[in-house]
Amino acid sequence: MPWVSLLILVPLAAAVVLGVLPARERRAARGVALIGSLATLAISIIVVALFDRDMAVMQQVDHLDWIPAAGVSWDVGVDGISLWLVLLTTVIFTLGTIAACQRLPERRGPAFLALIMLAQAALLGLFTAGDLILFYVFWEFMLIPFALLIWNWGGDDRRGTGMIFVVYTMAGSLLMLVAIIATALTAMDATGELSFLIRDMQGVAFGEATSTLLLAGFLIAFAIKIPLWPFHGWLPRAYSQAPIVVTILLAAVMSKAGVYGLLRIGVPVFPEGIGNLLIPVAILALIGIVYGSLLAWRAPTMRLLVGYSSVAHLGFIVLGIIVIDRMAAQGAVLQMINHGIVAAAAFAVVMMISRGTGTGDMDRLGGLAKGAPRLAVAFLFVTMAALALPGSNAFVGEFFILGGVFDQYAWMAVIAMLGVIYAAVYMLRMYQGTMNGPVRGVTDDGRAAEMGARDAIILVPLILMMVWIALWPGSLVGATRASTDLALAPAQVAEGRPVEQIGVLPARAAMTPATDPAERP
Amino acid sequence: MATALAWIVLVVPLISGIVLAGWPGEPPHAVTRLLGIGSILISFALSVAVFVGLLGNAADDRSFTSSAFEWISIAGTDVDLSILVDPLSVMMMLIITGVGFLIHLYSAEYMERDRDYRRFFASMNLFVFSMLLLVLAGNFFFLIVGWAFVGLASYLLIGFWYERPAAVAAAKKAFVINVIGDVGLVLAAFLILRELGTLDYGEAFAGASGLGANSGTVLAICLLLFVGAAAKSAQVPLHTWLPDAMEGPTPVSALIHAATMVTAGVYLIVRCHAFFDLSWLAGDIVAVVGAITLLMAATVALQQVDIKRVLAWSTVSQVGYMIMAVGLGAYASGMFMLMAHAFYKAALFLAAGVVIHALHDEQSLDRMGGLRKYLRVAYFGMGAGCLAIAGVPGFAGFFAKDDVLASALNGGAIGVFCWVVGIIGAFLTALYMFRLLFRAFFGPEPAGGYQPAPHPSRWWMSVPVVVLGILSIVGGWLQLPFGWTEISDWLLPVTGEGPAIVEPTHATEVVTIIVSVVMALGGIGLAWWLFGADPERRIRLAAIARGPRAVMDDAWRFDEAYDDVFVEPGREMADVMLTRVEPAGPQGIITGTVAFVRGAARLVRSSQSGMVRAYAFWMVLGIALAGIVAALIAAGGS
Amino acid sequence: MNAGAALTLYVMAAVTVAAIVLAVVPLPASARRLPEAIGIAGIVATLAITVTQWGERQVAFNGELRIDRFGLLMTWVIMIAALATLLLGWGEPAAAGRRREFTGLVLAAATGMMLTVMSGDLITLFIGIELLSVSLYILCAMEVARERSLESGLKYLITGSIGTALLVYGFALLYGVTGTTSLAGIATRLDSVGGLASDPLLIAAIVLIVVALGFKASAVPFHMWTPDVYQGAPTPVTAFMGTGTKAAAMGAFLLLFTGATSQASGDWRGLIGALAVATMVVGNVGALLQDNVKRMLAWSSIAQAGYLLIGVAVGTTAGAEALIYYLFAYVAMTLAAFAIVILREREVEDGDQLTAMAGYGRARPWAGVVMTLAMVSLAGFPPFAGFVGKFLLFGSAVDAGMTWLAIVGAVASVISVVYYLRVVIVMWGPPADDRSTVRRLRVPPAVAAVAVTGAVAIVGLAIAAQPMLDVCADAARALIIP
Amino acid sequence: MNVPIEAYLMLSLALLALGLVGVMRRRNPLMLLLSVELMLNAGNVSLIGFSRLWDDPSGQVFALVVMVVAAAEVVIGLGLVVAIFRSRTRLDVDEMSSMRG
Repeated sequence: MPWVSLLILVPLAAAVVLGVLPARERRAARGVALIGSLATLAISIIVVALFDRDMAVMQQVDHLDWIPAAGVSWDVGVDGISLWLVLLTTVIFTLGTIAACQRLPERRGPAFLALIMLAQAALLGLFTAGDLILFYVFWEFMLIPFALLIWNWGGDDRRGTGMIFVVYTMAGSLLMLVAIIATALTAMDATGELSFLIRDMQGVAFGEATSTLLLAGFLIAFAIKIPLWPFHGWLPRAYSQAPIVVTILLAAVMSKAGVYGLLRIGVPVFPEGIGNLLIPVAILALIGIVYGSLLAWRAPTMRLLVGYSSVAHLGFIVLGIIVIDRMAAQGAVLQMINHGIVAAAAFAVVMMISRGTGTGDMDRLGGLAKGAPRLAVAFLFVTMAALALPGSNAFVGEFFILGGVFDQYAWMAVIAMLGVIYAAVYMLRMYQGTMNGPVRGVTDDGRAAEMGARDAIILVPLILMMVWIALWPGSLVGATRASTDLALAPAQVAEGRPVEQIGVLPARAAMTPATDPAERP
Repeated sequence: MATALAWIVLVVPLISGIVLAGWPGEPPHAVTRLLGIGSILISFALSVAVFVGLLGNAADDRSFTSSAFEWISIAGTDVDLSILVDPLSVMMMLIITGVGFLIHLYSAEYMERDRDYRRFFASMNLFVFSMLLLVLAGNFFFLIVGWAFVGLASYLLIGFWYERPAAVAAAKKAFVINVIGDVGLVLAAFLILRELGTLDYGEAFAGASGLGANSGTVLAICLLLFVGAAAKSAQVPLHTWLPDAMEGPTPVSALIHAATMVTAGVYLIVRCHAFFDLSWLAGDIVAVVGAITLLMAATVALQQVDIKRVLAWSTVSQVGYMIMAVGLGAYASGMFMLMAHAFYKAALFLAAGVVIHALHDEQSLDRMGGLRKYLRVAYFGMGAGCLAIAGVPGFAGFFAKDDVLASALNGGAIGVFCWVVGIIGAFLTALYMFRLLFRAFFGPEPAGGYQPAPHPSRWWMSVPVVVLGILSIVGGWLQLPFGWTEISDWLLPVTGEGPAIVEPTHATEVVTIIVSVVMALGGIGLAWWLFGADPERRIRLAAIARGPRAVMDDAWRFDEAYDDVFVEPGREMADVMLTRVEPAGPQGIITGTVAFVRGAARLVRSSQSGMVRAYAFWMVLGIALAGIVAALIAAGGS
Repeated sequence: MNAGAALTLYVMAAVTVAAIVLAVVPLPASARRLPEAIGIAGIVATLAITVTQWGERQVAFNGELRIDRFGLLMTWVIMIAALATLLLGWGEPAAAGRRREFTGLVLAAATGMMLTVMSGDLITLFIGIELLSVSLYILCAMEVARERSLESGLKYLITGSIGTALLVYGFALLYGVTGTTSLAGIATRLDSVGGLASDPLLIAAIVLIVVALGFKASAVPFHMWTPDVYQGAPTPVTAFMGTGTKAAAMGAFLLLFTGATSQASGDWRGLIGALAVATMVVGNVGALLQDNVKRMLAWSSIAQAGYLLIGVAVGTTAGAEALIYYLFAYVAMTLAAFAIVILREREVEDGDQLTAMAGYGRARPWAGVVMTLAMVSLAGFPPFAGFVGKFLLFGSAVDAGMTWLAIVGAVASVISVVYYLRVVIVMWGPPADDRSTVRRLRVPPAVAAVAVTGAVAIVGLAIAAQPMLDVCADAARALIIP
Repeated sequence: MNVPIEAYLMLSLALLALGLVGVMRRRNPLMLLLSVELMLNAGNVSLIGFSRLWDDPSGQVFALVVMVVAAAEVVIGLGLVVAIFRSRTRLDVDEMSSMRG
């Protein structure tokens, strides 16, 4: 069975069915959405089960020519880098769908669910695409459902927010489209064949100057999507204005698109260019870590706090990828998953508090632990994971990211540690500010915010996943090792790293004759 | 066998903690007690079994590692979930579970009236688990995990009464400073990982000598480890969280912030002595920091009126002694003092808890006096503790402190300096401790008497106080001057014998004993003169040295300095970022572009005048432009 | 002389004449749809003929007309536009009294367009362009009772005439340089006389032709008439101008540049590239603040002309192939959008205002979906036809070493997102005021058919891009005269 | 009589310029139409000139076609002018600007 293709087509089909349902068929819509998301989840579990952990290249590949004349194809598969992201996506979307079904918007509920399904299809496509154009297709397409969700069900400033979200992101990605085309055409000069398959481009020696230029084109798109400081302008708006369920999806899953692209395309396809952009990108990531932390410390609302903290956390992941170190990169892959789980849980908590108290304003809340002890415990879990307490899942990723970074550039790790300290400050501010101290902002001690069974369905699986990863991260890392090593190896060679640091020797990179762009007519 | 038992010791408190935390609703107190206290008792019993088991082995056959599973394997580095059972960790296990059990027992009564009884025991069990993990961990990764988990437990228990803003703030402060320590530890681990390629204790310590004695790398590793140790053990300048931590319930203060967690820094340095042995400079820095801390904290303790704060500063000071000792290389002495301190400081805290409990949460010495006739048990515990901590001969503190100081005198020039500081500290210790004793238990009752009368404790609280009081006396007999060195012998397989190890000799023992006894008795005498004999005298003398005393009262104003230097500027910087940089920079990119494009759009619109003649004009202009472009291209092309 | 090759022309001419004749003779009420019926039949017949003619090039009238894959495929675009226009005008209230003229004029313009793209000679090309222009002048002003319609017509006429004059002058100069009006002859002459490149007279000819065709295609800075004329003209006519005229103008561009004067491409690539850049930027920026959907679509058509011009500027068959593909996509998107505007116009007063669209997606979800598809595809979102087209155009630019064109195109596309998606937001947003109470008109099936077909094409062209591209590639290759 | 090609070109250029200036300067729609006629005839002059230069009849054919077209345009133009300005007293194209921006 073409499981990976089904992974994309099933939610797409669910979206179509939901799209044609009349607005009043709320019950049917819930059923379709739940079945759709659970089916997708089941397929993703099958994909994980069929996964061969020792294989570095894309596996379970479904290939179908789309526009052969232009070298474009439907090419999807999974490898160690994408495997867990796929599972993360299906899990988070399942939980998000459940949350959405619990409190379906009064207006046009089926459409809301349809768009969520559409977004899921797009993200799954993004994480499995093996063809650059297909990657781009999903990269852009996902904006539509997200934007429509913001526009139709968002906060007071939804119009401007959605527009900025879309336009800002597109500003980067359309340039990426040009870079994609240029990459394929340049590669064609070397290989004699027009193809947008990522695996065909890996191992093509572009020459340092060309490689740097092309990578820069991609990086603009990635930087905005990640977002890397100072391109995060859209994030606080979008996270604040989107319906909270959508914010969960944005923060948990969509925010991985940029870093995923960096590791899937940026590093392996342009190994020669990385060296020139390594330090600038790392510095932006470091600034983002400190800056995001500072802003999170003083952010007025919970959503902004978690949003800015995401800027900081993604800074760590970028750092882990860009320093071209096996340990850091595997830590980064793990951290993508961790951040997804933790951000989803954090926003789920924000959702519960905001709903129970009617506000997300930090200054107007306090002492909710009295009426909501169970939520307090869950929130504590989330807080500790978010601030990467040693022993939490997030710490595992952070430790190995920074360990690897320390290996290559010790000063970066030391600066990044500032973010670790600040994380404690701002996350405790959020936890204590809402849960502890004298009761504020509510008349019922916060009982309305207490985690009921319906909330637990969403939060408890997330917490269980955190515990699982904290207890046995090896179970995840074991599957990511081969692919990450393969992705990194050419860049490590290009950077002249010691041989013992390199996991696999990139045979193709060594063999493909380098064509100097200057020599080409 | 030993390791299997140790795994059980480790896991039992965790399981009971999870069961308690996950119990739906509030279980009956009996259930909570059974789980909360029983689990620690089991752990203690099994720890004793492990200890006995090791005793049966030869001295060089007392170290076992056990790995549960390969936790992660990443980029050539394997980290197992493993434990290390050796004399050092067993000693710590005994202290943790033994003292821990007594304090749990005590808590059963102390926390009885609190509505969050279950939460308290769940957190306490979590703490015991974390502390055991810290001492049992077989590699640096899980050391860090345990290290952070005790910080978390400490956070939870300091902020146990979460409605109180002061408790919440204290908890946060403790947590954040401990994170700074964690960062030090993590960086040390990175350095070890980079230089030695492993996080495993055995491999790392074995490879340490390969880094070269006194090399910069070793120094960096040691100092980074010490950052972690200093934060956890409240050493200057990272000590400010500990006094505030007294916002937590008293049993918490006794267990976490006196007996066990705060001494983790001492444990860490002993555990990593392989590195410290290689760098005399690192050791000296550690010793000097310890010395400064002990003296500074002792002066602050003199001025406190809150009974728990006196004890807190006393703890800072006493841990300073231990850090000083291990810094100088007197590892066994440091560990000995760690153990003795656990007994007498726990006794002191629990006795103070009895007082506080009896006086309905009154903690100020100004509202106490003449309590000895109401609270006999507390009086016994407090008295024994004071005698021990002051270093009165025969009591645990005497032998421990003497051991430390006598070793210091063998530690070179820095050692002599430390010895002098330690002796002064001993005098101050006796003074402030007996100040507390005399003001609380002697003299007149506070104006208006006690309303209602202080009620004595029941057996739950009394038994631990008495047991710990007795241990404060006999606990020190394990290691006596002139040759009876049970502790040193026990730890010998861990610390080894090397040039860096410092031990007392007969000569130093003699000098130290004489001087320190004089100092201790002098301190007690002065305390009696000032606070015991005539309660009015201290009021008459209140004007003396007002300025320096105010500084001491403010704890040398570290908090204020940190606020001025780190917290406030940081907050201001963050505010500037939020209100100025963010709107101008990242948001400015957006608003600026929007404004620019909008302006361009207006321009385009205004050029679209609707008049057909203007359109013709633009067309002509366009022709001209096209002509120029074409001409330029032709010129450029040819 | 192969008169059979020109069969399509005969058919179209015949139905045009028939429609016009029927417009002046009195008809019984039962036959009032006769002109449209004849027109549609003629168009369908033309399409059928083109399918049978698909193959190697044939010439008619001594090469004045060349029937090749390029001309045939472009005829498809044009006939689809004409057919859609007739359907959109079906039952148009504004044209109520003049439906018969409407049909005849649309057919005449379509014939002109067909003549343009099939022409093998400057004169035929000119006649074609003028036939379509003159017909459209009248079509624009057809609602004589409405002053804006008249204003639109006259503005178009005056500016259009200037364009015509420049075209004539440019053709004259080109004729002067090469000594022939035959496109094939021009190509051969330029090929054999290498020294002609960068001849000032040739450059002047190129400049004037670029300007004149730029005018027809609404390229900046010759676009000024477009918003006014589009807004004032009856909406079906606007749709026809936006699609058919654009196709014909682009066909003329390809014939004259990529085809006839490719030897002198060094002289015009940069010029047309500059034109494309200006058009993309100004067109998109100009559309930003428009509150009238028709006017917005007018600006959008300017911007789209900019993207299309990339395909000319690169001067390669790959560019032509991309351009032709994008033309199909563009026609589908534009027609779908205009169909929805027409639907709305028939329901409310000032239905072409953006505010009239408020909440329309909720009232008629299918219309909302169609409009959303059209807008999203026009904005270049994947995986729709608009994206594939842009991808191909940018690709041809990069391939031809004109990456800067692709970059400007990318930046301009970003701007375009704002105004395209604004329509989407408004449509799915809350109804603006009482106007939102839709006068629930029975949806005219003809209009709905155009809308839905357009939407299907937007998706279908993307999915079945490969077969479509094969056809486009054949057409593009036919441009090169062996 | 042998008129050099330059003369044709000068004349046609002058006519073209005249027409362009007229289009930009005159407000009367009739004058505008006349200016356009001038420009078209400028094209015709060069067509004829080049036709003579190359001794090729197609230029002249082209000119004839242009004349037809010019006539058609003027007819339509006049019709529109009449329709628009029927209700107005001033013949000023600048008043014809209800749509702008």
